[in-house]
Amino acid sequence: MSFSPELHHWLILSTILFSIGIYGVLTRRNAVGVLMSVELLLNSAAMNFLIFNHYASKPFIDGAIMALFIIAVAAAEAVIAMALFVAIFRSRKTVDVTQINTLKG
Amino acid sequence: MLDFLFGQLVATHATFDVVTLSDRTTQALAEDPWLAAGYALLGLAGVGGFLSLLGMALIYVERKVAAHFQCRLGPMRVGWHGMLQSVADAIKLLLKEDIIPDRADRVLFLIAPVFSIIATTLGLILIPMSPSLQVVDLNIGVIFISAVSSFGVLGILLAGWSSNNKWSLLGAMRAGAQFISYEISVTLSLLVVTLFAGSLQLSEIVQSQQDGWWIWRGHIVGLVAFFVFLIASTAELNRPPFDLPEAESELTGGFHTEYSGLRFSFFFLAEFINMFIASALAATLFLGGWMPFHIGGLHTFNGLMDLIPPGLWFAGKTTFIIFLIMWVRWTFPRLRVDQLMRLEWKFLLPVGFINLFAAATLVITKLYFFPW
Amino acid sequence: MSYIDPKKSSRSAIEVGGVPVNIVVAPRGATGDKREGLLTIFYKSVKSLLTGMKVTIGYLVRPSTVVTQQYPENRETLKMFERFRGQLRLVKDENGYMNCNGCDFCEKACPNGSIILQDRRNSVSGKSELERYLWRLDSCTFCNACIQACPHDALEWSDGFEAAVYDRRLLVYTLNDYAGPPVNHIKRFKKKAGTPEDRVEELLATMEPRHQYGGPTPLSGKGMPGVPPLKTD
Amino acid sequence: MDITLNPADLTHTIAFYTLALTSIVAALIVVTAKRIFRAAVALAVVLICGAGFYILLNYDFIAGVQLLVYVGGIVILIVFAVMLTSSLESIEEPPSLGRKALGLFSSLAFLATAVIAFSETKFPLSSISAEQPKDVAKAVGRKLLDYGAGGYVLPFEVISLLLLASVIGAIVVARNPKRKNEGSAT
Repeated sequence: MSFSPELHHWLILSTILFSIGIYGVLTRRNAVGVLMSVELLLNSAAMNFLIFNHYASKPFIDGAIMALFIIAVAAAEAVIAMALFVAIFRSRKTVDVTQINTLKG
Repeated sequence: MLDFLFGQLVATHATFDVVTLSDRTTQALAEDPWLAAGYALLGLAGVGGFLSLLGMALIYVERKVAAHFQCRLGPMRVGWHGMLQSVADAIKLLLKEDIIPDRADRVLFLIAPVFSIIATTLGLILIPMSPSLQVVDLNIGVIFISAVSSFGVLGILLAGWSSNNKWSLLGAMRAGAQFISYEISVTLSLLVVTLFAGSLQLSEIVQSQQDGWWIWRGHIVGLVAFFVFLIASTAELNRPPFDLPEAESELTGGFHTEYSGLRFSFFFLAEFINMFIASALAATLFLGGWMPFHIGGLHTFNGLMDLIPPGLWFAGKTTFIIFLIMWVRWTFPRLRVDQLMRLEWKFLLPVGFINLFAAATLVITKLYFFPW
Repeated sequence: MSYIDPKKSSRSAIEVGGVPVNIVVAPRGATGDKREGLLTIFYKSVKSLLTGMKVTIGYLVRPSTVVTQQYPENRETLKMFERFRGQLRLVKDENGYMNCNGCDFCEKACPNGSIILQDRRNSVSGKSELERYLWRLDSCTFCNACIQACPHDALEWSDGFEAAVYDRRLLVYTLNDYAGPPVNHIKRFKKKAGTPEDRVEELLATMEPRHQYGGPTPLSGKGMPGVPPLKTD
Repeated sequence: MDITLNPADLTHTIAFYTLALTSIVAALIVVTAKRIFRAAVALAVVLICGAGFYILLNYDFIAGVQLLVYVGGIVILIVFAVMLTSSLESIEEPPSLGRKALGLFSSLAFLATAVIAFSETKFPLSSISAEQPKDVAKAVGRKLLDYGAGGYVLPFEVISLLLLASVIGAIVVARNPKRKNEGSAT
């Protein structure tokens, strides 16, 4: 057994980060916290693209481009989410996701 | 005959081969890890020493220049013409009590200055000061330098938040808004030079200016990019006339109101070294860095210019831009917040985009001065 | 050039404390100027910025504009300005005789009671004259009222600004060097008496020396260590 | 145990494990910290470690972009959102036990499934002799603007549209509707 990082080391690392993100999405009460957990998910997904690019298709660069796209999408998402939080906070004075349930029937 | 002589001189004197400290470290790593560690340690010590010495020198220069702009003399007591005033101030700051506010968020309060100083150090190690004086030469240098500068503002935001003080918070929010806005303009004008040089590596950008600096090879476009860069990076540095985050008449010091002693000196040092980095970057990208003043084709003239060592060229250009920034600081009054934002979003941003477009056209049509 | 276009401005009236007040609101941009184009604004702003920078660099390159005084070093050559109000002082002529005859005008003019003046009657001439002129620097605001009030031009400002002391009581000065007749008494005495020189001598003999800190102190308290005790009478 | 003593490899391994440990600890802080601002700082640390991973994988351009966009943009935006919506004293209540259990179960289930899937799958690894493009930035740029087969110019344009739309949308959403009346009054 070798300790130097191989493909499965990398994959396990990104999976751990992803599952931590899942935990955060499900348990966080603060909406900004949920957004941060989503960023964790996106980050580990981008990492996975790069890992597979590095180990499975080294001469090509498509995985890196996917990572770039993920970063761009994450930026767009963060902008929208922040605008929503500010708007919600202005009307509700809270960003606790368990209390923002006006749409619930 | 003369031309030949200087041609020889150029060949012997100006062999611009780039050997950075990190290259040496990587080379040594393959042979002897201890040597590599030694090099790394040397680099760290060098950067640390350079950082503090440069900071003190800049503070002294700033005080002197400010004084003479305002019909004063500035520090005159400690040492000849107050040369050792910064040393005395540094010792005083080191000996002062380190105060942490009672209701502050201790952890964040303590790490905020560290963020700032680390960002500054990371920026400093990328600057090519002469062919052989550059600690790291990354091939994504331009992107990296604008990326690490954002750590600094993260430190400012941390400091403002964790101080638990309304002025600090306001200052930090202003700093964040200002930084995010002006970062766009800085990046746009960096992209112009990247387009011209065809590389993100700082040493290659310097090499590409062998026949003429980009500020005048890229004629109007280069000039506009240079001025946009100067204005936007002055705003990013939180220096007057854009010093709203620490506007002392409104916020009593902004984000560093609650800091004292060593931690305050970290912020202070980071601010001054950031000014050096911005100036050095402007010199490197637009004024040719350590590259002497060359006019393509004129070998005699170029040979004469090569007699001045490249380190001196770099120092001269950087000093000039630092002086320019100080000059602006002690001339203009502070902007209002809405004026600041209007300047960026309604003036600098459109100008930057149009300029980038013009630069792309210029690169495709090869309409530089001296296109060879 | 009309500054406010009366047709475009809105008028209204409000009542403030029973008094009607007309309010005219000038419309925006109604100052009679044309709205400027973008390039004009750009040109003007750049020009004004450059003008400012020219002014400041002018100061930088001319060291003669520096106004800072290197104070303790240039103590010998330092000259204060003509109108500088350092400390109050009694005017003296070349013989050392003062103009003040103790008429009390300055004491009455002083808005915060910084001047305390005691007079006495001269035994030879029978005229009133100055016994002791006390001036409290600690409560003086340098308002110049005493000098304006003086009918004999007996007071003036000196340029001595080094008034720092360790004890507040040392800021109470006796301004007169001697208690005795002012210079115009002496002159008049000479003229009137005509011959006897010894009478003038007699008049001058009534002078008593006074010390700078020799007066009664209005502040209570014992002497502080290291400070010589004030003589009070 | 077979730790290869090639110094370059050794530093690589040490860097990997250090970064992995740091990023996992920081990620745990992100999802559990009671003070939301500390979570934001921990998120910054995770993302910086991510840039470190990309450098270990030889994608330094992507690492630079990660630092520039994620740390320089998104984290600062998040910090802004935190500053606008909470104060230093506000401490988040811990989630209820049921919610915690649900979260823990889902994440562990995902972890287990994924790890089992990894160990079962045989990935078609590229040969050792395969070489990465020398200048990643250049290769990415060429590929992004390539409109032939395998080019990404259409997604690239779509992404730029998405960013534009999100910027405009954010302004529309975050604008204070009351401001309009005030504006006409003055």
